[in-house]
Amino acid sequence: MKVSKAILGAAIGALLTGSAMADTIKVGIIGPFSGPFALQGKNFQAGVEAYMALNGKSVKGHDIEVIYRDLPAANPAQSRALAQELVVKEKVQYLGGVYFTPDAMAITPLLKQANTPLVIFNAATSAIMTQSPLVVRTSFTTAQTTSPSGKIATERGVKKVISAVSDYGPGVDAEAAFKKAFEAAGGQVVEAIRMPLNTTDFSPIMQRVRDSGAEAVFAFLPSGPTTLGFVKAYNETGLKQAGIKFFAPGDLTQESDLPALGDGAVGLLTTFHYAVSHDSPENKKFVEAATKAVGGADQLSFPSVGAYDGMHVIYKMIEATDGKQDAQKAVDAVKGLSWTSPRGPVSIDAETRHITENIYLREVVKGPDGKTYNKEIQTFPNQKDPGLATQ
Amino acid sequence: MQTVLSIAIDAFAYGMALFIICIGLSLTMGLMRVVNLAHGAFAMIAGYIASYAARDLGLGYAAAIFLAIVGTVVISIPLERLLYRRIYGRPELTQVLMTIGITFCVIGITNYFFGPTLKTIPLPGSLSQPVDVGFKTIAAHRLFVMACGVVVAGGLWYLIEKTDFGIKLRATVDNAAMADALGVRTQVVYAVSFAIAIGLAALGGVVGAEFLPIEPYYALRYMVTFLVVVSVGGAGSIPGAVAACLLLGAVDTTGRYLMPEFGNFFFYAAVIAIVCVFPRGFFGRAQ
Amino acid sequence: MQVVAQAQRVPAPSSVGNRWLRDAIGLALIVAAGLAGYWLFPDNLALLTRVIAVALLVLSLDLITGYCGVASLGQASLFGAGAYAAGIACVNGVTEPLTLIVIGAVAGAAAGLLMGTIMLRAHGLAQLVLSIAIVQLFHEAANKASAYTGGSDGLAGLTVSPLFGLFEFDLWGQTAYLFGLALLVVVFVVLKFIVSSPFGMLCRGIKQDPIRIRAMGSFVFPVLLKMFVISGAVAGMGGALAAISTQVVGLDSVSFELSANALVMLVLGGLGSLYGALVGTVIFMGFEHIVSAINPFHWMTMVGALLIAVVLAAPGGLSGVLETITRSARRSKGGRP
Amino acid sequence: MSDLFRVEGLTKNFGGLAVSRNISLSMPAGERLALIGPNGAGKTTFVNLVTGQIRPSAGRVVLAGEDVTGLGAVRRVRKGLVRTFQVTRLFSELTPEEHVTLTVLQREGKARRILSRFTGHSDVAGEVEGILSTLGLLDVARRRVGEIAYGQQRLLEIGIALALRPKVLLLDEPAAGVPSSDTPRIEQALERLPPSLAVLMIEHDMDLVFRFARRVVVLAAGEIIFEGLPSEVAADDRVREAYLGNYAHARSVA
Repeated sequence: MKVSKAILGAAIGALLTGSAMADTIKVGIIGPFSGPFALQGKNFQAGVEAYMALNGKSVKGHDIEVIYRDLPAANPAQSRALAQELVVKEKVQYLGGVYFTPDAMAITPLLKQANTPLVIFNAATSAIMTQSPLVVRTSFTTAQTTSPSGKIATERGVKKVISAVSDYGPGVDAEAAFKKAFEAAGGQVVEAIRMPLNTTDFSPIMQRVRDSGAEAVFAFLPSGPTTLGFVKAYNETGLKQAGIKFFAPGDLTQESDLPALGDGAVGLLTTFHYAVSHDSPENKKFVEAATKAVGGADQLSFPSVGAYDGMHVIYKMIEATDGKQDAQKAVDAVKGLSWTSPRGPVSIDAETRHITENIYLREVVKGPDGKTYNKEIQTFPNQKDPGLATQ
Repeated sequence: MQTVLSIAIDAFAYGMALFIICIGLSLTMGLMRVVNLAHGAFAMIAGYIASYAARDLGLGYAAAIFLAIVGTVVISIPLERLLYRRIYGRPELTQVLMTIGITFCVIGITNYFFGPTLKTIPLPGSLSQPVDVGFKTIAAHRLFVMACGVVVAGGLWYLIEKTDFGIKLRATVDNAAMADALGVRTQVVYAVSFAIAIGLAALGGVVGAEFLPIEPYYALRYMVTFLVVVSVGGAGSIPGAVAACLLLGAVDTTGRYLMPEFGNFFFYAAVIAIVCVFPRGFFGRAQ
Repeated sequence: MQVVAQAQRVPAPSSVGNRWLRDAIGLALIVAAGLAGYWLFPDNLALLTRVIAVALLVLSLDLITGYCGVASLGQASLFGAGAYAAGIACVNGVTEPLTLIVIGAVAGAAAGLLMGTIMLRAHGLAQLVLSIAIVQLFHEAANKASAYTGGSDGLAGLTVSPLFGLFEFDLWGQTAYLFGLALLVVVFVVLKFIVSSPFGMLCRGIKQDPIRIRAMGSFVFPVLLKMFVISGAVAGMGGALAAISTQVVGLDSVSFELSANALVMLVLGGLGSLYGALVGTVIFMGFEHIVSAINPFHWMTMVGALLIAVVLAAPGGLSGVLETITRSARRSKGGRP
Repeated sequence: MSDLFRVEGLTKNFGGLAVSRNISLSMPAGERLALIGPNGAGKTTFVNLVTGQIRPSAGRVVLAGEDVTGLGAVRRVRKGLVRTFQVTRLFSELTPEEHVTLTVLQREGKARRILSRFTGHSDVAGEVEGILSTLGLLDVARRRVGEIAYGQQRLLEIGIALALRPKVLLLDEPAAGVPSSDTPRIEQALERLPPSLAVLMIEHDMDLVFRFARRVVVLAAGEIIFEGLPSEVAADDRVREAYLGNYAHARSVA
């Protein structure tokens, strides 16, 4: 309901006042607010609202107004249409959000003409950053969150790993990043399986894992039913009992999926940039505010922190430009910016405009209340995106 | 050999889960001539009811299944009265439009009430343990699903071939006007078969939830799979549905084992091949 | 006209003349609506361009579903073939927009030939299932061939040169929209000719009774296949237009979802009428856009309710309602609508 | 080879059941032949065999000296072997004029042109008008077929067949279902058929048969049991036997 009010407000505001209210700066957020990924969009909104609740709704006297636009699934044509509408019709000075890579790709060609920076809250493919100098990203890349698992696996005495990823962009990225890191650390990927994206019955895959003779499985799948099916199959086919270890980026054990995964997830090791359980005063404040915004404690997960820090970057941009629309100046102002995020210390790499952050190794454990959560057990500080660093 | 057996048993379990969900759709499409794309939506409703019953009310698994079936059928009755009756005998595409509309509404409403997260139906301890069947470890609920599939197939066969109701049903399907003239109350037959179809969807949604997890987009995500399986088997045919589910389950499972990177290719190539050879499905009735 | 001139004894009025007049009015209405969109919603041109691209897809579906009776839930394979062909050509240096449209049309036509060859082997439900299988295979293929298509990340980096060397495809989307509108009008006129040509009549005959058409001495398969190729070309142009205007091609352009949406829009607007295809597309996408802007969380319920309401209130689709009205107005004249 | 059309030993078995047994008959140009027989005699199967809708188990179909047995239905139509249907197969949304125009265009090989106009070919229009006027359909030429009388629809069936310029025409019960008040119009149309055309008519209405046919063939249980002049039919013992076995039709024969 808040969303509709914001939009109505925006529409009425635009109609009534036009340029008279020059001191209201509009920010357009595109995300999946409906459809199968609605939860991620809700988390965007929660992150944004949490930031505004904690840091006020104005910068240097400029009121900030956020306009949300719904993009339920990866659909570049619709993404471009929404971005264009936000820029041309709603006159937003900043674009933010974007969950899927192709949607971001569709927006980047517009930015220069629109004189608008795009702050990506999620879309996690390295290549987006090279499409336009006006893109800043506050989330992560799959390569960035994956790479430490290579070292972790060897440290735990694992020499042979089978990788099983969903056959789509992020899956392929994860497979490549893990292989590179693991082989650099002296391990061997005995087999790399790419699985159909829409499968939910993974027992044949588990049979392959078993037959491969690997000591551990590295996995990457989209959140939701696929992850649930995979983890279930891992437990039910007895791989867990057989001592075959499980490594994955933290997308697999995101907090909103944990209740469904239940006890089956206990013991899984994942690497990620953020856990809701992260122990810091910044995070406590954030979780409190964001939980209020998202509506339920078990619905809060990583996209919210990307959105929270994204808003931080946008606030800093507004501060630097003092309300004037100058995309390049705004982006330049946040290059090298560093601050303490709910996820820990972070900074914007001046070169790549991508976030540099800690990656944590987490284990799923059962808390005193009987609920499972991601417990951070090891920190890999100041990780850059290896995908961009090589370019 | 061990691997072949493992794959076979996985394929069988998956095929049976598909069968339980799809056979209801096969009945509606074959017997009542309604392309009910909202079939998955009913399975999903059942899944939500079962999840609510088991997690929030703390009922047992059996009670949850029972409640889900009854609840879904009860929900379906007004829908049948108000909406489905208007599309019996109408062109297929009109039925598609209506049932997609129903699916959208169900998804939207479910999302509103239950939120967008995954819902699980906790299994009783006896079903959640891995069982060692000699050549591999298999989850007990998979055995349960297989058993359910066999019972459903057998029960339906008995109902249709051996009971009074079955005779009336077959007569109505062959020639509704003639059956009507012979004193069969075809409206009642339709209503009862619709209820049976929905009940089966509900059962399938709940016991198949371990294969096809319950979430708001369940109804759309698996809509195609259900439709394909039913058409390949031949709408309205129980042996056809069994054959299609087992064969496609086997192709899918084996494909995923042998060449997972081409998993969907196998499935849909098999569908094209089968449909080209058997344009009416395995056991489809002549038009 | 000559029929009328010679057949003096025919008492019915000249429906031929009426038909031309009506088509001219219809076309003028489309152009007027298109230009009205341009003036009234200058800030939503990207959305309107997308509507045009989808309208081409729905028109192409109408050709095989509405005019030939071949229902398809896989029409996006043709759309996607055009989009990817244009996209790949563009990335490899062919940047002239009209050329890209032609490339899209050719690719779509080729895909139509392939799809028709497979789908026409079956009938009814089996045919529908074949179409689903085909679009899923196209989708898989596009995902697999990520070296060419960008896979699930999408094919980005399309830089289209200015139209006629003058008009750039820019942020405001005026060029893209007017270009799309012109394309739509041209396609519409050509299709209007095609559906009222002898070939179009033959197709409508096949839709109603293929046995009768055979007894008239015409094969059915090649006629339908030809329509599939035409349909593919139209859908391919839609895809190419989407690629040009968005500068990205995503996997959604070969998805089952897009195919299903197209069929829904077509049935919503009314089968077997080119106007129906346009009306259905505009209403569905407009409704979706408005509702999802008002309430992103519940638009699906509303769209579902719209579909149900249409089935209950206007079984022949929305254009069917219009037709009933116009027909009852012209009932005494005995003209064929 | 004086016969325009000939079938030799045509046989069709469905499973073990023979529905057509060794049927042979021939027709010269200008022939007016009636094929009669009780229900279930295999008349429609015979038409389907001749026109190529179904394949014979044995036997040949010869048209103008050419063996067409291996050809499909469409090619036989193009060679001049044309049929009408027992139950009208028309397009309810189209007008009679459009039906005949489409047929003429199809015959001329112009029906698959995508950018030519449907109307406006003066020669075609003239021919269409000629056909419709012969059949007395001009005043309904622009009405939708769904709205015109059944008798007129039957006439249109014949019109479509004529538009194909057949050499051999098979009329499958042209008067079936037509109210008796309309049968004279059908009769009239049949009388006006081009004289050179070989016509084979299947019909139940014996009045029509006697007026139309110069020769009658009786089919029973898939076999020809009688071939001769109309005046001789009623007197034939085998025919009587075949029909009396089926009492309902006995009176119309007698």
